[in-house]
Amino acid sequence: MQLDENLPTATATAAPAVSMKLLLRDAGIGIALVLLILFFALTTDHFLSPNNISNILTQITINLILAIGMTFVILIGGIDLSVGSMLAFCAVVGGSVLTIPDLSVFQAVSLATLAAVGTGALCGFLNGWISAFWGLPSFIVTLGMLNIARGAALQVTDARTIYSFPPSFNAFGSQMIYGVPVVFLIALALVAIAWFVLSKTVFGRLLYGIGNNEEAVRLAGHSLMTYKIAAFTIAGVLVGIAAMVYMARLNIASPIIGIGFELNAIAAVIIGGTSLSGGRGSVIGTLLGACIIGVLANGLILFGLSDFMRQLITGVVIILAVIIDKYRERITAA
Amino acid sequence: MQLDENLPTATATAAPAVSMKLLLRDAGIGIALVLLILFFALTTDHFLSPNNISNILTQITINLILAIGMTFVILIGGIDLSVGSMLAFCAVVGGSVLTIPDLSVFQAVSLATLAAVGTGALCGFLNGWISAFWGLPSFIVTLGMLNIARGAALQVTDARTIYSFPPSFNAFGSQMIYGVPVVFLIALALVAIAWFVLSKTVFGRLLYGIGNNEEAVRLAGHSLMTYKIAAFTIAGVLVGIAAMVYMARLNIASPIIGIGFELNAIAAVIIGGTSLSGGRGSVIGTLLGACIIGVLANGLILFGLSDFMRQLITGVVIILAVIIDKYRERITAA
Amino acid sequence: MNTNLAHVDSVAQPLLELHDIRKRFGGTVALAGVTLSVAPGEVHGLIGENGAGKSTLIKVLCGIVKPDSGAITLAGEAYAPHTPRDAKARGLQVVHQEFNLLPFLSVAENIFIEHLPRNALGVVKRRDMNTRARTALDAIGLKDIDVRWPVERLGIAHRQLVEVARALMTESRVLILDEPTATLTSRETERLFAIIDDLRRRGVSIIFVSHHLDEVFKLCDRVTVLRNGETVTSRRIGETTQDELVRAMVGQQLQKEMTHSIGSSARSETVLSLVNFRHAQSPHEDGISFDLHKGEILGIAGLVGSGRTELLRAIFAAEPPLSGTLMRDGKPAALRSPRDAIRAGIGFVTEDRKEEGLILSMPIAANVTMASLADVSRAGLLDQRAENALTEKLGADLKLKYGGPGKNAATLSGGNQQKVVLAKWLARKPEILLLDEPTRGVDVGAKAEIYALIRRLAERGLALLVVSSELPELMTLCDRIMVMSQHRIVGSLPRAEFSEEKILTYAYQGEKRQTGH
Amino acid sequence: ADKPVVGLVMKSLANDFFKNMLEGAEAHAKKRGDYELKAIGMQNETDFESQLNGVENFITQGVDAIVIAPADSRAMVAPLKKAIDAGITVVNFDVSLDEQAKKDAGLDLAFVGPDNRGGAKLAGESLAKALGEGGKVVIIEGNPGADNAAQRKLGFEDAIAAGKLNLLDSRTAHWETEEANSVFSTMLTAHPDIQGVMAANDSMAIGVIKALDAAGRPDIKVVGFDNVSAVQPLLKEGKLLATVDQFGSQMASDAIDKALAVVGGGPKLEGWVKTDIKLVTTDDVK
Ligand SMILES: Nc1ncnc2c1ncn2[C@@H]1O[C@H](COP(=O)(O)OP(=O)(O)OP(=O)(O)O)[C@@H](O)[C@H]1O
Ligand SMILES: Nc1ncnc2c1ncn2[C@@H]1O[C@H](COP(=O)(O)OP(=O)(O)OP(=O)(O)O)[C@@H](O)[C@H]1O
Ligand SMILES: [Mg+2]
Ligand SMILES: [Mg+2]
Repeated sequence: MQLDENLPTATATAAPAVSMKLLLRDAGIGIALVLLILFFALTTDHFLSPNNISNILTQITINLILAIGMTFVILIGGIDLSVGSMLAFCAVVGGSVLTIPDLSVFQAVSLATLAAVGTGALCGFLNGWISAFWGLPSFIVTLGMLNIARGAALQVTDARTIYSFPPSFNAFGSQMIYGVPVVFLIALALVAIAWFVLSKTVFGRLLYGIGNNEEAVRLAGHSLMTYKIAAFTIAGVLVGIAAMVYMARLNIASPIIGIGFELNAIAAVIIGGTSLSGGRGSVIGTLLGACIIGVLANGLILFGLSDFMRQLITGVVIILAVIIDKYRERITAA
Repeated sequence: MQLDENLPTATATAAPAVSMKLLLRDAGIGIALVLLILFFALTTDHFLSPNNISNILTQITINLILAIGMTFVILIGGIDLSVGSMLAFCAVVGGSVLTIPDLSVFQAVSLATLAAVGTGALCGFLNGWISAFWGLPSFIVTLGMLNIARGAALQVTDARTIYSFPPSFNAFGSQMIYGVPVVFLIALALVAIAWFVLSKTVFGRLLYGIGNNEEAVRLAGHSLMTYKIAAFTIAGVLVGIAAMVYMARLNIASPIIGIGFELNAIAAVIIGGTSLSGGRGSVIGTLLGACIIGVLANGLILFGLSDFMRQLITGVVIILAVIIDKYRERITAA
Repeated sequence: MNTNLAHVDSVAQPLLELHDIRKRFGGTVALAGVTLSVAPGEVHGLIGENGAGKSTLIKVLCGIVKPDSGAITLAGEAYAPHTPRDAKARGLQVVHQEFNLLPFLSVAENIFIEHLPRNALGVVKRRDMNTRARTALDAIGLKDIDVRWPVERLGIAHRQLVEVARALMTESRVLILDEPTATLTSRETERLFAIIDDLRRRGVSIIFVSHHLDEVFKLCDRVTVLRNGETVTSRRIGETTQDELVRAMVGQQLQKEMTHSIGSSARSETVLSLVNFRHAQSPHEDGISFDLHKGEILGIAGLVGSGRTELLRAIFAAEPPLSGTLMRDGKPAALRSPRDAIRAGIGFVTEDRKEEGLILSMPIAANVTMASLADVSRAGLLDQRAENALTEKLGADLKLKYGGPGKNAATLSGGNQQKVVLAKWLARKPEILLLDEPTRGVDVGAKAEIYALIRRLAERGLALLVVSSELPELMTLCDRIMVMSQHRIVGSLPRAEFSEEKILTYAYQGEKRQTGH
Repeated sequence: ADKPVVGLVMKSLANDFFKNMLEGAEAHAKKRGDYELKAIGMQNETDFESQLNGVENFITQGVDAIVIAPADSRAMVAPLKKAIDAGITVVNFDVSLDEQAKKDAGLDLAFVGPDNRGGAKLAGESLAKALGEGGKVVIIEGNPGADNAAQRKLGFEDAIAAGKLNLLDSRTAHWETEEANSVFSTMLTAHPDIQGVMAANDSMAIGVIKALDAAGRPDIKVVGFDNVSAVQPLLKEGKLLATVDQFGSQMASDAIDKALAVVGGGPKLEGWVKTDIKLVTTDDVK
């Protein structure tokens, strides 16, 4: 015989409290961002000028697009170190298509996009498939892919830069709508889509589920393989898109671009509050994380720090940003 | 908890059956190493020449020393992205001491070692303290440190290379005993010490415990903070030692050395079978992992592959090595 | 073939039939020939000592573990699932013994994880899902949690119920429940039984694992006893008795157990006393006050969620307490971490052994010595011989069933894992031991052993604070029982006044007072 | 106020060469005192974006002149076109923009700088002279894909062709000392008959020389590029046969002077304004 229980009725008020908390959780890193912006607005001249803001937005774009894909991968408890190399590989493949003579701009750009995104998807698929099928840590698989994609990019181009893209394609890369760069709007749209997929669809919920407790999801009868491959493939697709944006902005495709981009993308995701062990986080956080990194890079230059001090301070601020987030979490928890 | 045939093997015990298993587990990656060596021995001319072997051993040394420290960090479920930058920082600090005029060689070298190791220990301590105290993922903390240490190294040297070390110190860097580089023997001694500490001492046992289940270790009355800080500090100390070896070998200390070394060190640890989520693995595996990376880099050049194909193949072999390991695990488990 | 099989009656038209299933894990034989048949609409009890092979058998049935040999038929057709997915496709649904929840997803999402309700675009119909989850939880009597909460926020009992609710979401032909009641109180247990009855009437077969024989008699149509991985007997429930089943389980007559005939061994010295002791979760300013004496076994009863676990955690300083005083041997002690608590001679057997108690992928010996490493090491060097010796000694004391001190803790059955946690604290020789649900998932025989052990420890002067949801357990064991409700101590009963009615009255009093305004 | 503002866009400042260049420019700005200098660098050599961002920032700020050492000879064409269209005087130094790319973009821009290819050829020729015809050499390349690395490799190849040397192998060590050390010692195993090494920068030459020390092969001759201070002792000891000085510290100031002249109403620059390069050998450091 055990104790009986007299249960109180469900508290309907709990739900708003939860979403409030959720908001605060994202706002946490938002506070760090606001502090940074305030600081630079007060200490430098041009920081809040419309021009500089659109500069910052442009500068954030590629990292943001990569970080969106990275969010998918990290949410399932993986990591993708190969995005920087894949960016180069996608770019040179896309760039080669883009410079095929005798194509109309429309044809060239669509085919190139297809090629770049397809290349990214393929590399991402391989990342996902190898790690899921063999049960290998994605860290090491994507470290392998980091070398493979870079080697492939160098090999196919023989280390030459591809250039001379259609002028209208290039113009698109610096186009603005009311002072907002179009490429940033694309990135923002991708954030929205990713947010929707992750929080509203069955697919997204299962990705979170896998990050929480893989075994439980497997026992619930789902194929882990499918979802893991999907997450990495999505990351690859986003790399392909980022490669197109890169080409539109810089008007070249070189096999040596993107070195170290993976760390920036991962930093954006983690600063944005997504847990490296998976299962917790959001792409909105990633957006804020990418903004922090971008604002920091831009602001410190305007602030006039030497390059070396700038690098040092960047490190300090990255740590401070996550500390602020943690601190807020502790406070709101109490 | 789901139990299946692929149950992780115990690593920290002396029961004979288990150490046999342990041997097999390490032998797994050993098989990949043997295959690689066989391949290069058969396909290239000079691979097994004494000269080349001592070349390989020299080339492995720095990565191995860094990877030993990385093993401690990864075993507790952390990661240290800052070792490459820290190497530069330790080297320029040590190098500055080494070039102080009017010191005897002995004084200069001891003080420099103290300075380099002290710098490494301090950075490592900070990594550990910040992540443990604030409960932050070490990925982001050490990403911060990556920037901080690099910025600091550039700042203190004003981006200049330090050179002209005492000739006898420099000679030490290329000294051989029966064809084996002395610096490699130092690394080997460090492996032995690390192995002993990790598998024979209470300290090591608790590091494994923390990697497996932090909460259980905490509730058993141990201070997580102490052990986490210790692991990162040890990693820092090893970076300091590696910096001294670097200077002895190359006779310079520059603030831009070591870029990307962290990935190589991590690769050695993971290829060596240590689990990225912590709690499982051994420093013997790390030794084998470092050997694989070194043999590959050397062998592919002898094999005459172009730089680009070499990079590509390196990626493929890294993945194959862990697949072979996994495959053997499946076979022996069945 | 096994002679025991003579006891197995045949069922006319079995839905599920297992024939001579065998499975070994390395050196350990987990299943040594299990034969079993389950009729449609039958509730089939599966009982046996810890480590008898119940959970392994279930894992075989749901495709997690492949048997070495043997045959299974389901509705007359061969059945050999390769993955949990196969099993589900064939209509088997399982509630596992160890939790399989997604801590950061909502309760509703956890319940629907197998088939999240979706529209054509794959978008989760969240409102629909939440409503249905609400209904599902109401049906099993889990009213006080919001389905939008992350599971992380729930206590262990609530988690168990969420798992049951999940299993009930899909139509199944065979429902397997591995110790679903181990963490439940009688109210939920009864609800669960009502639901099982309903399913039975609809023709669903149920395999029910429990260490509570009374439940088996109340619920089951037939019962199968496993011992050392073999079917010992399989009987219609009306044709057997508790004594007979116990004998079948342990292979001999269990000594007529445990009544606390000798008087209390409590002495006058107070070893621990709390004065207005308050932890972060406690809503009451004045906190909690009580004394624990040397050699005393003090029980804490209460409803699920009444704050017992949190009290123990606060005493152990697993979470820093807010205010109030904790006196150790009459002197105020500021315990700031488990380390301090352990230094002050306190040990803590947690209720969730997987999350907090054990390091599953480390050897049993390493787990046993985790809190007393100083005793098995010299100058920081581990003495593995001493470690193994200690493990073997405690293993023998606790009748631990294990492959060897070097085997991973994960290879143990649930009950034996619990014993390892106990061993860890006994190795430390504490003066005060906090026990949170010490016999969760422990079989009848082992339970008796643990009770005897607890009593022996008390006689030696150890002070014990025992939290348990099983009233009979507290009533056999304790010198005194305090009742907690809503984070308060609402009553305290000396042994002479023990009765279930009184305890329950206290427990509800607190509830009513709380919900009254 | 109203002093002209010059935006100096550099490559990574994290090495001696560009550091000297920046310091030269800063000293120059102080000395002339009639213009304001704003300098930016980049994170690493392949970080083209930050140069692009830098140029965009300068356009935003409305500087009078942009003086740029492009990280990539093609990527910078479009933004510089934008700068010129915005009325900013642009001077390209250090690495020349790609002729074809300039033509495609309709950009007519002069280049003020050294001849990397010619410099490398000078170094290569001094090695050829030391070895004689048929000498067996290897090249240690800079970063694949980097323009100056490509130019220097071409220069080495010119010298090899001219001096009828025998090229055994050519590999990258990504400008790095440690990698050059490892890669070269392995190349030496594969080709023990190497007689000479052409390293695309001095950092790599140092790594090569250390490998020769370790292997006990003082017979092999090494040439480098950049004339950094760390190779001075090696030149003195004769371990480094020759290196090439591009006078980096003056290069930026020269370019700034030229830009200010145009801003001040002078004639537009045309073609390639070559700056000094000099072969530095043992004799020069004694
Ligand atoms: N993966 C495994 N590796 C090795 N041994 C195992 C494994 N899984 C189970 N065992 C062993 O098989 C035996 C049966 O275990 P099982 O979990 O089925 O017992 P159980 O009857 O469910 O016990 P409990 O009542 O304690 O839950 C035990 O001796 C256990 O140690
Ligand atoms: N992080 C949390 N957020 C919200 N509620 C929580 C949290 N942790 C615990 N609770 C709630 O606090 C109450 C007290 O929990 P506690 O575990 O102490 O109860 P208990 O008496 O030990 O019951 P049990 O039988 O479940 O162990 C429960 O209602 C539990 O759901
Ligand atoms: Mg069980
Ligand atoms: Mg509890």
